[in-house]
Amino acid sequence: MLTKVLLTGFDTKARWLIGLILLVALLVPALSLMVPQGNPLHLDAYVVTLFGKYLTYAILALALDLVWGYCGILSLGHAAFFALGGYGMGMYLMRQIGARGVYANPVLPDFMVFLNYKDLPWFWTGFDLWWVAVLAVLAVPGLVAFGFGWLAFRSRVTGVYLSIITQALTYALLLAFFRNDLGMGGNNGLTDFKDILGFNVQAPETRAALFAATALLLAGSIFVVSVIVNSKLGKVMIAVRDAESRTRFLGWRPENVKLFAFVVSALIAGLAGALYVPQVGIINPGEFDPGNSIEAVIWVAVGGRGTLLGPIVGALLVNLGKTVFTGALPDYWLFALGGLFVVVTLFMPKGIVGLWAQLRRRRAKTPAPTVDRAPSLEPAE
Amino acid sequence: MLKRCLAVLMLLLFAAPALGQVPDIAPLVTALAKGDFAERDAAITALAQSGDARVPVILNALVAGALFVDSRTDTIVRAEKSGDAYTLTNPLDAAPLGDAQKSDLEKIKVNNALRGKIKTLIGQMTLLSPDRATRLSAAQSVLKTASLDMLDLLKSAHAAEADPEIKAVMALSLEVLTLKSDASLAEKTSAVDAIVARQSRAAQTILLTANETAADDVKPLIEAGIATLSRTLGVWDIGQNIWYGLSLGSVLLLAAIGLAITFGVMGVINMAHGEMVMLGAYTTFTVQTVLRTSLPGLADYSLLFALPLAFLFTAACGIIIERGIIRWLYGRPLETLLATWGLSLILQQAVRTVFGPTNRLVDNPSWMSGAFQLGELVITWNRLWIVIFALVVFLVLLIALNRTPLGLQMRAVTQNRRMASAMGIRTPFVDALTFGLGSGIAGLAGVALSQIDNVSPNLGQGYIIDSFMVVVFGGVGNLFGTLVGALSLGVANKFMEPYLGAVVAKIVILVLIILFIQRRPRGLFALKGRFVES
Amino acid sequence: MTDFNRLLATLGLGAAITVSSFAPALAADDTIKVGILHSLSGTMAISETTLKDTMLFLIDQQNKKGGLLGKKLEAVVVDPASDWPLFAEKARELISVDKVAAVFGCWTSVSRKSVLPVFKELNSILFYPVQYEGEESERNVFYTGAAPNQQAIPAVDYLMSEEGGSVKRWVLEGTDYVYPRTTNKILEQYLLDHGVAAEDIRTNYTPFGFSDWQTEVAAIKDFGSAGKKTAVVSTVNGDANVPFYKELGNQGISAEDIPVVAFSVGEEELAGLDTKPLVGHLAAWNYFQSIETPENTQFIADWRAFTGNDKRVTNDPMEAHVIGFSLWVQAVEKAGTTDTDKVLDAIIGLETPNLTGGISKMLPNHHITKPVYIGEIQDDGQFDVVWKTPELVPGDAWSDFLPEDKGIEADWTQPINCGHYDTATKTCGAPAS
Amino acid sequence: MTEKHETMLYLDGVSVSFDGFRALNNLSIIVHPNEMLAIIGPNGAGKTTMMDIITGKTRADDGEVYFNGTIDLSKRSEAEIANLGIGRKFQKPTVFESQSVRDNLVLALKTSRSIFSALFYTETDADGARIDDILRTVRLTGRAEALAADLSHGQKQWLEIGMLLAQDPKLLLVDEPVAGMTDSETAETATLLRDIAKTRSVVVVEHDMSFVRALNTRVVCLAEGTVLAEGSLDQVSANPIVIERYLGR
Repeated sequence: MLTKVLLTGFDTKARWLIGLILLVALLVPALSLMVPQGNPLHLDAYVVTLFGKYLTYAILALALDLVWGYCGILSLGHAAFFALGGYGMGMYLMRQIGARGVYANPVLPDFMVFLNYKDLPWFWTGFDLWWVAVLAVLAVPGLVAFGFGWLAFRSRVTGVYLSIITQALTYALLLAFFRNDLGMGGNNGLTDFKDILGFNVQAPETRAALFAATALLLAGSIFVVSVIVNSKLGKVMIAVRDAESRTRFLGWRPENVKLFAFVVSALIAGLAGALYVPQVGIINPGEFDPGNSIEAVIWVAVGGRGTLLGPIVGALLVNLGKTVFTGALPDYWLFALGGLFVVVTLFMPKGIVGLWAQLRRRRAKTPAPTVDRAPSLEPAE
Repeated sequence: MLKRCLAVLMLLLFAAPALGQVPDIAPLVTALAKGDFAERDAAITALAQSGDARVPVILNALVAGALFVDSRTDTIVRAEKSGDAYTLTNPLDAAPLGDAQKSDLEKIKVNNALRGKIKTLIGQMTLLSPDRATRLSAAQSVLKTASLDMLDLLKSAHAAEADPEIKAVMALSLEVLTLKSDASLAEKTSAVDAIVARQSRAAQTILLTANETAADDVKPLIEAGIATLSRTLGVWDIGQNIWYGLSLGSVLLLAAIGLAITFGVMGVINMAHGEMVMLGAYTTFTVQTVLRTSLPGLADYSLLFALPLAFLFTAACGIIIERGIIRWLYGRPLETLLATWGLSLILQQAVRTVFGPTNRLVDNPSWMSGAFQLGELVITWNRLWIVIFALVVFLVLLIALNRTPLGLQMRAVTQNRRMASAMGIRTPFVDALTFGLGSGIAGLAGVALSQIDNVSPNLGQGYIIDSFMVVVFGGVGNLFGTLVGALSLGVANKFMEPYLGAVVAKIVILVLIILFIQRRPRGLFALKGRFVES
Repeated sequence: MTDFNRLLATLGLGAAITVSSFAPALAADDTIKVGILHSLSGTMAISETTLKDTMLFLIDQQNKKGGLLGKKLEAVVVDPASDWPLFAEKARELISVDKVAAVFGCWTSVSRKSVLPVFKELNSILFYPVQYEGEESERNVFYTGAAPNQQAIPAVDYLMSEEGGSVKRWVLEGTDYVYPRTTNKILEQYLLDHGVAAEDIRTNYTPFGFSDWQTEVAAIKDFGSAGKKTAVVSTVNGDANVPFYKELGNQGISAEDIPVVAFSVGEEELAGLDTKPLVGHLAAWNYFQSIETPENTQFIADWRAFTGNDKRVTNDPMEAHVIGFSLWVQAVEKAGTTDTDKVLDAIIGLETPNLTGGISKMLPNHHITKPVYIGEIQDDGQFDVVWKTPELVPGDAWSDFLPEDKGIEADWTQPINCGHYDTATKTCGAPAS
Repeated sequence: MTEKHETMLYLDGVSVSFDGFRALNNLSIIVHPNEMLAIIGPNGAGKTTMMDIITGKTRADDGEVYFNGTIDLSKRSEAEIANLGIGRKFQKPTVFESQSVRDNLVLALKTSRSIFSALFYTETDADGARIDDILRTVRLTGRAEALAADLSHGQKQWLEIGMLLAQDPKLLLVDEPVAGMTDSETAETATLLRDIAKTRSVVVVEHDMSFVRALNTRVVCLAEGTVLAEGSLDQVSANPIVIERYLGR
């Protein structure tokens, strides 16, 4: 029975996508490590890390798509889960520095030595162990999502109210993590990492491995999301998205469906954040900025929501554009980026992935069905 | 004004026979330019001791940074900037000395210590001035630095004083001096009682200061006095906190009220709202700059010109945005979020390109500078005006929406677009005007915020999240909710701030909003009934 | 560079974007590239954009003098957009894609911390022009702004002196991030060592961009009315300063009563403020625009000509870039190459005239010698210098006033070659990476 | 009066008001097992509000609401009530438009409503047969894979009835099932509902008098939130008050 679920969930499109990503997961590290420098096929560590970062964004976008595209919950605070996962990993990496910090304290990270901490705060306990960190990376975003979602969905906070309180959530976390008194490094966050699992984080091999791990996580996330959205539960999610109260009168509990999607999404986002941190080398409260969450929403919208491919394409393209334009047009890139968002929303309501279908429909001169599923101010009933 | 009264003073002093011979103060003035601050200190003291009537004018010029050494002649001159050059006068007799370039002049600098000292000296010298304002400020500066050698002067001034306000200040100085002197314990007790009876923060400061140097037998007296005072002042503190809260709340209200229209009434998740506020602030800057160069006399009232212009400009921007972008997105509110977010990036960068990334200077007009005391409440004029302004904007908007035909049409369109259209209301026209109104009000908020915050491209970003919180907390679509939401969040924040600090207070507020929305998923003033949900 | 280009192309982005965006980089070998890593958008653009312009100005001037090693200098400007991880990414791009010889950039501590591992890994050079908290000395970074002993300590000394008002009671007011925290920690220790009672020190932190100062300013006023001369040491950052000073002015806190000495408020910040109510409040810097020396007058004139704006102000971090750039140019000339290791060796001990009439020297700890000035705000938005150190002060990475830093030095010359060297045990605390 | 425990649906003295407007006023209605009840009445009579109260969407201010004689509905959530065996068809046909007709039925099919059993659900042969059966009943076999959005208005009405059937409820609440249907469709719907009522209780709200006549069952006329008249359609439509307040206008 389980295999059947997995098989139906794992449809052809997802299979192709996962296959492609696995190929990238193999090819990129190979090109980076095995091809000698100077060879035209050689990939610089810069490119590997850069695209490793993009892939973590793609995972975040996919996680957001699960709740927004499929379940109709527009979270404007999803970067919070990403950042919480990142902090979990950051704490592990800080503990791995050990006595190699500036103050050579074997236990306390540098910033704690400096802020006169005598002992490690209780919530740092155990973060020198790999499995504790992994557990925290999953548990913290998961629990925050569960607690928040349990309250919000049970109280039937919907639509824009929900969006705004998710924003309040990430904003509150932003302010909290900015405080040096929290014991999480304040504005500077956690940085200057040395080792991950005993390997130097800056070594090309480690970078390649982190890239591969990110690609694998992306493939895994696609698999999980694909299985969920193709199951009966996925149909229920879409039903909740389209007509929540109808679903309720069929005997489903939308609050539980939403909570499930929200928590799964937070877990995926947390893992993405955990892989993000060793690749960019820093985690700080800026990641909680509400603007980051909105940007993640934009990746999904640009790519096309409610699809598996859309959020990935959106995250990669927008970030690649950002990299190129902040270098090429440093004074004007915001015009390009802002303009892109306006154009996409106006002319590509289904995103890049939906463009093909949109054009085909236009050629066929049939009016587009008005099943646009943006949750409205008032819940659709 | 000051000049005239000083002239009168000079006449008086010259007429006074007690002055005897007038020493030549020219060398004393020349000495001001020499050496370091310590030597300048000595020169100032010597100058003041000369008792010459011209000294206050000269010292005032020194404090104002108007005394220079003319390096061509190596003499001390008084210089006023006129255009690119400086007009020189003789500091002693105000005789014109021609013009000079900046490079010819070297300013005689003073530091805070000298500035304080000079103010005291001028205070002593003008305690008997016929001009009320001069005398008041003299009395106040004497009060700050009262020392025993002024006792006789102060006593005679106090006896001669007729103005009750000045007399009270002088009396206070005398009481302070009594505490400092070797008067009897009984006298000191009555002095402390007299000070405590004033029930003011200033009295507390005076006692705290006196306590530092008081003799052991007086200390318990003073400390008891301080304790009495702090009980009274504690009550005032609550009032002060409420005022701070209302003032913060009115800023939130101003920032949110435009959003209450574009978002609350029209359902557009307008992330560019903050940028409309910013554009309003930059309009103020532009108006002020233009006025200052073309009509300097009106510069103090530039805000009054900026208000309508900012409203019209941002409203026009809003209408263009609505016609160009928003109207394609009705019924897809979350899409409006994305488009307006993109728009906000564009607007920020556009302003950065046009005006530069740095802060722009918007002056506070004189009627919005400083503070006044209401009992023991310190109320700053700019905050007071902003509170009044926020309430006026709110009321006008309320009337506009509820009492005018346009307001009626707006409400009709937002409640039932098809029906309104069927009844002959031009819905696109009303949409554009509604969005324009919301944006215009954001522009008005920008004019007000330019008075208390940075005028920079980032201005709007600092308010957008708070604005959304206020509107959602108050209840989307309910203006009254926005009012109550803004004020209550402001007051709650300010009451927590002294205990928790600014950051934690804000975090607590956010958490409370999240929890509150669980209790009332439609905000504070949710519309009730069957129709809302279906 | 070509790799990246190819990768973009293989990703199907189309050659159009890639070629046009990277075309300048293709011009290659006859120029020496200098990276400029300052935020041009986001919250820090307000401060950093000027520094980008300063660098463009300096590079332009150098090219007019004939360039460097017979080559033209070429500025590579990127926008890290006040986004700290993006700083790291852009640093990496500048070094490994654009192959710049050195990078001038960063403002906030966190941006510097973010790029540090990149500079260490790729062995490149960063010139960091902003006053900072110290407690750091890295092989690949030159700190041309003030260390705490070049700004904070002299300022407090001045206020404690009779001339400065014999201040006895202190408010340490800062934005909650590492620079104020560190500075205040050092100052607190310093004040306690100088006999200030603990209850006469009030420390408070506010968030970034804080705009409602009513409560805090009232609290300062209250704290200052206890009968002892009180001063505020402000490490309030950037955007929060304008509302802070406006509130100070409106609540009538005058410099004679409670002077405020700021470490982050310069001419640029004052340009957004009406300074009439603020006359007499202080700032401590290593440079003021108002200091009249021939070098400074010339610099201001050239700068205004370059920007085409005769009102454009100058400030301390700009001077830091002037010094840093001049030292780097000399070092490259001395080494005859832009190779990182050789430049790192060559630059130590080099001297260059600063804009205030002294000669600044690059020290083995990668900090420089600077004079310290205390200026009082004037009503024209400029500062009048009221005090200065008699000598240039050498920058000290590790504060002598913190117990845990006693005896710690940084020295990047042989044989020590260490950023955290314990002179007592003769060991290097941090690995020389 | 009938004993409570013998009823399928038992409303006694139910009142509810919104902002001062009294939508239901001491309403008492009883539906027996395997009985069909037709409810007529002017707009605003409280028909939809009554359904909201039964299905848990709105809470009554006052009065008793019992299902199956013993189960108090006043404290239960919508989903609980649905799972007890009360199905509801909305006035405006509400189907999941972006999903196929078949998926709509799958969603409604009486299976476990827990998250994880939904996640790991695979269609059994019995479930499949049941869905095919319902598709035939509501005449949508040919359109099983079409998007619900692409159905005609009448077809959507039928699909929604099909979803009700898939829920296998004991009591069906059907709000204006024939709005927008052709005459022949209306007649077929009446036949279908009569069939259903052989094994379940059905409450139909409808304005279409010919349809109500075709249902040939007990009729209740509501007005202003309370029962005006009750009996066969002929009895009710002969009632002078009904004529004055509803039919006459």
